[in-house]
Amino acid sequence: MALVLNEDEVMLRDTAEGFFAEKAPVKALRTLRDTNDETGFDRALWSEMADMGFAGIAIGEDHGGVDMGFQAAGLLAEQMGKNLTASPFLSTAILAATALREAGSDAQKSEWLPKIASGETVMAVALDEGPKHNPAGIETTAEKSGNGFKLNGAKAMVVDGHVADQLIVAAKTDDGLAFFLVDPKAKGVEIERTIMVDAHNAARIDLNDVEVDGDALIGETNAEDALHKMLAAGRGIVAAELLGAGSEAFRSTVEYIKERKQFGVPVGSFQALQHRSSHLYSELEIARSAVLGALTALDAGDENANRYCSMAKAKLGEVAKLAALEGVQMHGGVGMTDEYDIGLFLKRVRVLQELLGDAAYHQNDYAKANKF
Amino acid sequence: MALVLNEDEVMLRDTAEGFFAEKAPVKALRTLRDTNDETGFDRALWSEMADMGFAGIAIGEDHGGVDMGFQAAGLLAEQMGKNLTASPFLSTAILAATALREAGSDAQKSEWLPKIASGETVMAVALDEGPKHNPAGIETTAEKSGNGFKLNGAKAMVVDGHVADQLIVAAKTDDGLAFFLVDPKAKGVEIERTIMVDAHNAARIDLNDVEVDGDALIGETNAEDALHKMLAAGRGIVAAELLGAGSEAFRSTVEYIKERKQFGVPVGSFQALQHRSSHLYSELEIARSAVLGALTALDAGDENANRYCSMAKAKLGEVAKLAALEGVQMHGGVGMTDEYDIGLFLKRVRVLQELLGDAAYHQNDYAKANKF
Amino acid sequence: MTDMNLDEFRTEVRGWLAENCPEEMRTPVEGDQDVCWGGRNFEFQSEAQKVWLERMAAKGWTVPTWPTEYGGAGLSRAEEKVLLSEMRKINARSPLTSFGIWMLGPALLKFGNDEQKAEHLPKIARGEIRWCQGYSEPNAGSDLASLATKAEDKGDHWIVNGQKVWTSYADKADWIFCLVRTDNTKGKHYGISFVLFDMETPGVEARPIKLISGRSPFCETFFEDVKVPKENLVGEENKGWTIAKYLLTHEREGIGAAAPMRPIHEVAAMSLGLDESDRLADPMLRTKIAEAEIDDWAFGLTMARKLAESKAGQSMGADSSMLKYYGTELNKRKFELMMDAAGHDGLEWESERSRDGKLARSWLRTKANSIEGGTSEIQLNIISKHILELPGA
Amino acid sequence: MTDMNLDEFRTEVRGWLAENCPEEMRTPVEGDQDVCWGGRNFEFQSEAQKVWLERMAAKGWTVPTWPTEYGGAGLSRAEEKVLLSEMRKINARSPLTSFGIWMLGPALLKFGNDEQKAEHLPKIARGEIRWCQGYSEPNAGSDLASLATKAEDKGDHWIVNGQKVWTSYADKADWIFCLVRTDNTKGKHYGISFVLFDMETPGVEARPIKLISGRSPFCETFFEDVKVPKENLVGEENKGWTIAKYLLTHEREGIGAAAPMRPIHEVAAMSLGLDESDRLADPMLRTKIAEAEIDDWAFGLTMARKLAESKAGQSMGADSSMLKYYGTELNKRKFELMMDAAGHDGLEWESERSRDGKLARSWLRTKANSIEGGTSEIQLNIISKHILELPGA
Repeated sequence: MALVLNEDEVMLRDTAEGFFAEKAPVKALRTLRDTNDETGFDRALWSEMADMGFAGIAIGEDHGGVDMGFQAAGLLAEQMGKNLTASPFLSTAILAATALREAGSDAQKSEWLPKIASGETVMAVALDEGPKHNPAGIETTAEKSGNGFKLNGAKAMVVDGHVADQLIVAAKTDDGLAFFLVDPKAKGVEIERTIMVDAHNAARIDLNDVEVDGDALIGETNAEDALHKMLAAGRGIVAAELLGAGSEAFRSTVEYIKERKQFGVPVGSFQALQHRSSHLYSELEIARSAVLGALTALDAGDENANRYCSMAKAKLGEVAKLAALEGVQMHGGVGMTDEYDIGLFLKRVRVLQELLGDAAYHQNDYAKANKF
Repeated sequence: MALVLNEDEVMLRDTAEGFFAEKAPVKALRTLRDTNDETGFDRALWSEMADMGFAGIAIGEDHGGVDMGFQAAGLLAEQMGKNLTASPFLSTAILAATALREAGSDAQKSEWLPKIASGETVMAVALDEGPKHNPAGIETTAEKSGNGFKLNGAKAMVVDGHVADQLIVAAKTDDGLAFFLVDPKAKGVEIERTIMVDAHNAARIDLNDVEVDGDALIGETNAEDALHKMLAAGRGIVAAELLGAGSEAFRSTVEYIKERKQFGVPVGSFQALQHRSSHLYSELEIARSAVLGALTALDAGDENANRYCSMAKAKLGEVAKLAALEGVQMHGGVGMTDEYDIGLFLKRVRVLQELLGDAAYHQNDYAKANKF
Repeated sequence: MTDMNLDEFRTEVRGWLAENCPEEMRTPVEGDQDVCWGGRNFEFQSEAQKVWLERMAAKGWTVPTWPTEYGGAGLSRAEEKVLLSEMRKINARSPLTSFGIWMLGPALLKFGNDEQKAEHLPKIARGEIRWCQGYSEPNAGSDLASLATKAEDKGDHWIVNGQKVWTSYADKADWIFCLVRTDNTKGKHYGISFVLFDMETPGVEARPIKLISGRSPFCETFFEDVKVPKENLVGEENKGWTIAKYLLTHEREGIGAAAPMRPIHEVAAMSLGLDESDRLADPMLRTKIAEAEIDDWAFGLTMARKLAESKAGQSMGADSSMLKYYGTELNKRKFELMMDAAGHDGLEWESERSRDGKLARSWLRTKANSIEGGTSEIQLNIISKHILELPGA
Repeated sequence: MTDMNLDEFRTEVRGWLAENCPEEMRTPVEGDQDVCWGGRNFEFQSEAQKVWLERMAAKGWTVPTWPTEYGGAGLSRAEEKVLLSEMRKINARSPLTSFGIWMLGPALLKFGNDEQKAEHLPKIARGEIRWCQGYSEPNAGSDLASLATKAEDKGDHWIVNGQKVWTSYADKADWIFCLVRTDNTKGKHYGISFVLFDMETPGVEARPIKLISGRSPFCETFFEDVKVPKENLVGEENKGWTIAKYLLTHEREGIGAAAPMRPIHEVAAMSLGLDESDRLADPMLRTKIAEAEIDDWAFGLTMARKLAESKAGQSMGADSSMLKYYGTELNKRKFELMMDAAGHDGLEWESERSRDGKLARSWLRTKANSIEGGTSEIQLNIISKHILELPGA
């Protein structure tokens, strides 16, 4: 397993590092938040990301992508986590692209994947419905209706749902779970943007007797395998983003406690904080391996890849949370202020850990998979 | 609720403190262990404890006890925990006495309680069967047979089982769970002493077609209420013993790190150890309240008393374990040697936390009781 | 006082409350907007809130144990307990919350002179003057004794210059009790004085700080040539550190005691549902909730025990640090679990559904618990030094 | 080396192993009695164990990467990996375990002179001489540099006096590699020398220490006027600290890597059974097991990653402290869970059923993991200082 980055990957990481730090630093998120930006991300930035090949990172070259795989996508996500960058990378380039790539017909792939890779189309996947991630509990239905289907249900936590040009809706059919392409402007679709604690995009979407054509069905009516591949990719990438956010929260905290003085000495010279910092360093190193292991397994088509992505999401949910909590506490009073960035990391990590299943969800899933 | 000891209780505690420190200190346990003592405790000590009123602490005055209640019993147990004292206090004075007091007929109480209070009779309660505490899963059966019953089953972790003059066996009848008085010498009873990691008594007991008379049945054939009262008392008292063991592990560790030097200074001057010690101090204070709260509730007949005893056992299982683990680690290399006492505390705490349900068991029970 | 008298008192209280506590004041406090802080510029949320304050103040029950001459009712601790328990029974809200009642009042009763008591205490009791606390300074944080706000001696008054931070509600307060440095020639703890002054004195400015919760309960407060008459000194000049420490202990006890909230497992059960064995559908979260709720029970008992011990004459001493440390860390843990239980719903920040992110904002607010009033680290230092007596602590 | 060559090598190895590894040596190691330590007085547990050692030693595969002139096979790291993976496939036991292979060998290869290498390495490779390590001293603990065992210069030899503790298996070892103080006029780290001597030298005495696990793997070792020839000095006089540090890093990596064991959840499922939803009957324990097993997976990846990085030329540096810290703490956690899973059965200390308390003794043994080879606290200090570069660390 490639646990050490190869030359291409190092180059990509370095490029991404410079790119996001310059074009989409934390300050950019603050601006989006404080101006109540309607889109919730910078469309020009997304175009640039597409030009860099980022939008097509997980799309085949025959469909206009650069096909570098999920390990590479994770390197981008890590940098976005570090900068709290808002972009439709997860919703469109990872979730939608993987759903289409895994389940779509040739025609569907040819139609949509190039548009994703070029940055032309923003897509959102509408999956969860209740307050917690629960793909096994989807209740949205797709009934046969004429040549097509009629969709009914209510979705929550749809990332980029209010700005998507196209929705992918997961719904139950008689044959199993399936994905449907739905025009957000179609009759019966109601979209409410939900402003979240982390100032990133999410929406609730109601589907009331929404009629779609037969070719809105992505691939077949039993898309369980594609669903699981998409979930694995999404979890692995969110884990990578958590790694970036957690590592940056840690880095900036260590820097802060080196400078900040109390009782005449830097607070970072207090051994209790040193040990907690060193413990956290260790956890972050372990967490980094989990992300690398999961994403390389996914790229390698390892039979346990989906499981590893779930495990990585569990681990990163816990570690990034610890990094954010320790970061806030070690910042002391200023950690409470909106002026310092550490609070934004606390908020972003809270959302990311919830997204696609929190640590408890994946620990439980691990136990189920291992029959205990 | 009496969370502060009254004068009588303070006096009892002070008496007990002196008594156990003098008569049954840790050294006494070492002697029992190193001489492979067949009884596993000091019979003369038990007589003295009876003379002091300790054996009859939870027995009514009409049956020769001093009837001071479980709060008082907890004060004794705490001192025994502190000294790792081996005695049949838990098996006989708490578990057996409570089972008889709660479920027994007047004749049974008149026959047995005075013998317990006087120290004449050692009794053991045979309850658990599998590797984990599970009173709801008892499979030992008592079938009607002539005027009496026929018992079949296998018991484990019977405290003082190999030296008891009389056994109390929990078994299923057609009407529910019941307690039976069984002579350890009766035909079909096979007792194997199991030498435990903490050098305290336990045994496995097999029951093969053991015939007992009708009056061997303690009270009625549905003794669920008595069982739960006995379990609550046992858990509360074991929690108190854990409090004593945990507190002493902590006290001796703090003392050790004040003296022990490394890099030219006492290791107790390192802030990381100071913070861990202070955290542990806090946990032990919280744990002490849990024990006091549970045992006073039990004495007061509070409707939630059984629940509180379970909660106290959960809390003490965790806190005493933390105290033992931190104690061993902070002792460094010498903590690994048999010569120092801290290892004995680690072992005793491990057994006590398992006895009558570990923290996980009681947390689960809490959740069930609160319907989540 | 005998139990008999207490029973009579209970009957009297019950009757009075039944008659005088408005229905609206018998519903749970939902947020800061429901709290009555009093003060010159306070806008009552409702007529009921105003009436409730007036009636309670007239009885002396906003500060039940204070002497009657200062606006209290002169109740014993046992009677106060009866009053509070009867109020709890009908879910009566606290008629008045303030730093004056909670912090300054006890300090004045102990350290103030007769004029100061007569001047300030009744106004606190009636909710006429709202106080704030001027302790922390930039770059001092937990290191309170290193404060730099300077008071220059001008004979009958001082001229105060400097800056405070984390002054709770300074923008809404009428007066401030404040630590200033009146001597910097000796050790850090000597030379601090405890003074009172009006926030409308020229040269005082309070600027709210925006927090991660989106709220601004704290201010940066600036003093530029603020004139403070010498009669506003509490206790002795240069010996304000004693009063400051006394107040910090009070503050710690208060912060450790979190407001009662709905059991986490109920929120989780609603949000997640139960499985076929009637267990929370997320067994992992279930574990942590059980653990936290058991800790919560035991912590509540510990608060009661330490209070009982201190009433029985044992000084609480550094155990207030233990309570502050454990209580605030537990409260943070509980709110993390609440957020876990609420899931996606709890993450909404601006919506009617989430009552404008009520849970999320409360969750973020708890992060300050282990910082304000002395950080958790400071409390652990205090335990190490004063209770465990570890070397060099 | 190309992949083609590696594939050929794999085929060769597989064939040789199939033919030469005795059946008995293809079963899991159950305890220390199954480990082949070698040495003058070693009693082979079986003929198979002896034959296996001899055959492997003849191939140079007890120390595959050492040069052939010193008893190794001169394999590349990649070839070694192939050998180990083929051995794992057939569950072949390690033919020889020793501090000589693991610690002294690498140090001699790096710091020893030609005579020393020729003298000692082949005997290590063939399991003829068993070594122990003389580092820790009473009252020094983790503070290795403060060692006091004194070597007095007598021209062509030293006279060594002093005491070591925690010397693993000193009572069974033939030779010792030992830190002694040859100069105490300068700093703590200067003046330490790294010497070798025979445990049968007059004046050497090893007394086993009884541990909480009931075992005695460690000794107190006493030196009274022990004569050590100067040619037994490794590296430069007074500069043994460099070698000691090098070895400590090796030790840390080794201790961090716990032996593979049966998944905890399997033990728990056997002990506790599954409920009607096919979940472990104890949902709380289930949580913690899942957590620990996920950590275990990620830690394994981290070991592999750090090894890969160090092969790729990045020095592991202080990350060996991170691995040591995390690995040992995790191992302790796993054994606590094993004990939880085993319940009453795991508490038996002397019985056939419990194989004489095998689990309980292993559990107790793990408590030493976070102490030996530098405590967890020391590792955290090292990380703070060398990786995070925190002030004053």
